[in-house]
Amino acid sequence: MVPLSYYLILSALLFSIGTVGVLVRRNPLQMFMSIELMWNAVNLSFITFARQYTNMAGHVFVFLVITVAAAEVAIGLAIIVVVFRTREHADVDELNAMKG
Amino acid sequence: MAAVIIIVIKGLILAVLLLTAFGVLTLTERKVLGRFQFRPGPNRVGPGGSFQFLADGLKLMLKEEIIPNGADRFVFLLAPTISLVAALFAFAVIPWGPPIHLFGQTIPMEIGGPNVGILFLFAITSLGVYGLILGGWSSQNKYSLLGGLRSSAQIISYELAMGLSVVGVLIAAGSADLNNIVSAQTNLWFIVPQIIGFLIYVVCMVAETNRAPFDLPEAENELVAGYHTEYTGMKFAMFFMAEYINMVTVSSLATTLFLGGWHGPWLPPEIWFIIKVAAFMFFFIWLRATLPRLRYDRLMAFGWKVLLPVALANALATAVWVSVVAR
Amino acid sequence: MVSTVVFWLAAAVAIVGAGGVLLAKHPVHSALSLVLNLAALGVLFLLLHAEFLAVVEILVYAGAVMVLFLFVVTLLMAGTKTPRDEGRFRLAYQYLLAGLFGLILFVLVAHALVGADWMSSLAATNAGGSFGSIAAFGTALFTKYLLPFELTAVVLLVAVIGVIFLGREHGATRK
Amino acid sequence: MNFPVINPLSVLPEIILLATSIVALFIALFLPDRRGHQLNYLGLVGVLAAIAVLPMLWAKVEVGFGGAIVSDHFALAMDAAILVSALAAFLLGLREVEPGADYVALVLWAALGMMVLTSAVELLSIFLGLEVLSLPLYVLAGFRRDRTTSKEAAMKYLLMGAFSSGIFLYGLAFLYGATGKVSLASIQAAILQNFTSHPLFLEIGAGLVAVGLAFKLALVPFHQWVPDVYEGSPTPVTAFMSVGTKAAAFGALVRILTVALPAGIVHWQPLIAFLAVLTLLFGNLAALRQTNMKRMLAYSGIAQAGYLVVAIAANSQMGVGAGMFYVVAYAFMNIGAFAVVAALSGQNEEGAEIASYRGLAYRRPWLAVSMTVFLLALASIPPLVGFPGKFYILRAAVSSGGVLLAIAIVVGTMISLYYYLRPVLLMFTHSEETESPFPATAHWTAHVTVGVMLAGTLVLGILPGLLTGPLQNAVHAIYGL
Repeated sequence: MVPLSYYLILSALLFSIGTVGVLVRRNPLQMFMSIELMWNAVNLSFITFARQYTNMAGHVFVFLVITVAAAEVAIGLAIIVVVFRTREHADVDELNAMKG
Repeated sequence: MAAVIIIVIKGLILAVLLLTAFGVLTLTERKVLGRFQFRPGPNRVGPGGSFQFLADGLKLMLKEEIIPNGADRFVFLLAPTISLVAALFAFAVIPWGPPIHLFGQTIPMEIGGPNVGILFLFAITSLGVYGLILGGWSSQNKYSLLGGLRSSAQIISYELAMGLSVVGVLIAAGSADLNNIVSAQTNLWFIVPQIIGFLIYVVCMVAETNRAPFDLPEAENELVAGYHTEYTGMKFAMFFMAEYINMVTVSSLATTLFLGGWHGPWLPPEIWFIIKVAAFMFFFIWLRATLPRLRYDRLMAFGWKVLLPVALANALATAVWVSVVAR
Repeated sequence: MVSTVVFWLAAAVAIVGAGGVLLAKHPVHSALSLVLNLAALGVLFLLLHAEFLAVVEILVYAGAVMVLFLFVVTLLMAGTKTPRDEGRFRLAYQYLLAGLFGLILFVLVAHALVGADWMSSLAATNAGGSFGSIAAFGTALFTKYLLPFELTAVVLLVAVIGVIFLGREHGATRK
Repeated sequence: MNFPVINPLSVLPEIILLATSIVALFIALFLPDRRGHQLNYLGLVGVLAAIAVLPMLWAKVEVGFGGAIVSDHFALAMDAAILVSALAAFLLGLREVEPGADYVALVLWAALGMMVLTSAVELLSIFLGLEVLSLPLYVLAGFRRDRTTSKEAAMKYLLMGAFSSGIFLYGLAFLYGATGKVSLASIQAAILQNFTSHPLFLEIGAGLVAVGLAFKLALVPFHQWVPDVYEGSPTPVTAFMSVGTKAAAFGALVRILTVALPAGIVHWQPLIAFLAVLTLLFGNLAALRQTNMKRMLAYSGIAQAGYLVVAIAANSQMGVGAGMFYVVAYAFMNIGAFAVVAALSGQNEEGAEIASYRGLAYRRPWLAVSMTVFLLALASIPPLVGFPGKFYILRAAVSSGGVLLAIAIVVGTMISLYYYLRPVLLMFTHSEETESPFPATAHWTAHVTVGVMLAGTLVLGILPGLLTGPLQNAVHAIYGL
């Protein structure tokens, strides 16, 4: 049996990788995927904690997170398509209609 | 350890059976279609053409493997693999007979039976979509891409109605474990109380497997041959196998959910199961011989505007029935 | 014993998948890596007695959300074989900073977790019979956590209306 | 199965908003062109109805959904600020966004999420509140799909919003992991009884929650998205989200940090205080060099969020009360300023540049004078509402020993005088140009908005006691949990 803290450390590692991905990648789709990676790392934490306390709240939380993530992805991808329908490359650094 | 070995053995047996079923099915389809269309069908190889499927298989294996120039090689090879693996795995949770007793052990007739069996099946089949979309994309061919996108959109859309049509059965059986669902039908098959769910399921199952009259992804006149235009030889064969194994799987699920699974008088349960599945397979072929192809927008509108609301209403009505009337 | 092996395998696959998201050049490869990661997470969920959520994770995330991603990626990226080089020199300091930030975040959190020695001792507690089952899950969802559940309805409505608005052809709404 | 007591009274304003949105969507099915003013007025009526029930609910604390949500004085006061900003989204929306049922519904849902966020007392509902708030705003930011700036604003907001939600969520996971509880009251109880599995979990949880909400509050260094999003979004949406989101995030931060985690104060207070000082100095300095009115207001909004967070850093009942007063004050001043911008610009935001305000006082005296009042209020010149607001925060900071915080407020305010007064002077400078860069007329609803906000700014500035009395109750309410 693997100690539960291993799961949490794995989750922290995945979350950090996701964070770095958001900061490093310039393609909005890949940034968005990195964000999904972060959310899923959090899910792993929730389930581990739920197992620790044998408490269903963590499970319900994960279920809700998955639902919300699905909705967020739908909206997010729609926005990305609207922005990049007319462009050749998808790169957030090229979004410079406003000086920032 | 014994448990692991048993699972491996069952898996191997099942894989062999499914692949054999694939061979037999292709032959049957060609023969039966021939009869429907007043022609003999394949009749040269072996007695009455019965070795035709071996010849077909040999041909596919010996054909030159072509990978299009500019294709993403890794993804191009991955796509048919995903399709086939997903198709084979999905069958794992279907109980095709009552548990048997062998060498002092009780062996259930499915490979793995998590208590969320039916959801597992849906989860695995939902992964099969990757094969189509990746195959279409990696070919670097716009017909393939459009075909892949079309078929995956179709599958995702009909998956919703399919899932909802099954909810009625789950509520009535009070379990998501396929074994419990089968045993809940000892007296009355669910096709009687859940006839609406059954009809929706049947429509969806045809759409899910991309078969006529829902075989738009392969519509030759507009898409050449859909997502597998660029595929040849074994890689094409894998897509082909996946399609037929998926047909077997959805038919088996229909049998399990609505037709009492392996229940039946006189004959051994496994035979009953095979008879019921075979009936569905014949139905698939019959449809292909009879119906013309739908238009894409009609297909999507039908799925979203008819099947989904009706399935939802059916689930709701079942829930009300179970919680108010039947209690 | 078996579960230990499975954990390490799944963890390795999850990390490889995450690394793929981070490093892959083409978004399609990123998406596939993420699917790999999600599948590994599903296995880990199973080890933690969350059967239902393991299946939901695969069904919704891998089966629907990521397919949506692939749709958009393949459509937006059609024709561009590989996206252009990401300007390594211009962004070198950004990579460095981000890497440093991620490292600090990880070390900070991991430090807290490694110190949590009680975790290993409590991990052996037997999960109650109904823990993780669909019945226990449904009961919790529909009674104790009814409000958040109702709110997801609003979230889904937002998604439907928002996407319909965004997806409508441009000329259709504005003269 | 024990079903929880739902108690519809606890979510009555939320129900009203939801019902209005559904009605609007249904009506839209039968409207010939699906765009038009009728639905916008329907949304307006819905928000007014929700405002109307607030005093009715004031009498009694209502607990709903088995303790997941509480409609106490604190929640109701925040709801008021949120609903006022939603009102502005409808009143100002007629000209710039061509509102349809989608606009109406999205604004109502965002307001609903904000209200849930301020009144939820359990982690799951708090998270859902945050998402119900965020998702509609992503779409609303991109509501002018024909404008590149609007589309880009939507995408930047989306990416930063989802990123920050992830961080926030991780924080919630650690709060849950530290105690195994999800309701704020039981987390607090567990901490007070020293039943936490690991003390570091609470610190990390509080830190990540604070960072996640810092994105929503636009605190430095999590503010980079703000100017672009505020500039690119349609002006009514900007007015709505700048105030509503801040009120909601402030409410959640107060509930989580000062109510559920008072024991961890030593850990999160330095972080919050540090963010506050950084925000005050940077926000005000960056506002100095802006030439676009909306961008200037965006940076000013960042700075204003800094004042708000000082109130939290003070971690006292006085501080929370001061913060609540400031939220209401900020609603009037800031929405007023955006209302003038919206009234001046037409469909395409012609002349959002500060330079084009030159000589406005001679062409549009009413709007110019109103703008002057709002900018002076933001600069906290007495006797306008910004002055008592900042005074209360200053008092709370000093009395909790935060001398450095107080100094930062004073320095920030002094810097801000320059950029708030520059447009004022410009408006009263005689301009040679006869051609106005602004379209001739504004919709009457814009004038109504300006008038209402002007009244609020003046009345509450002269008689702050009208608000401080009830707010005192509100403060007792959340600490009495």
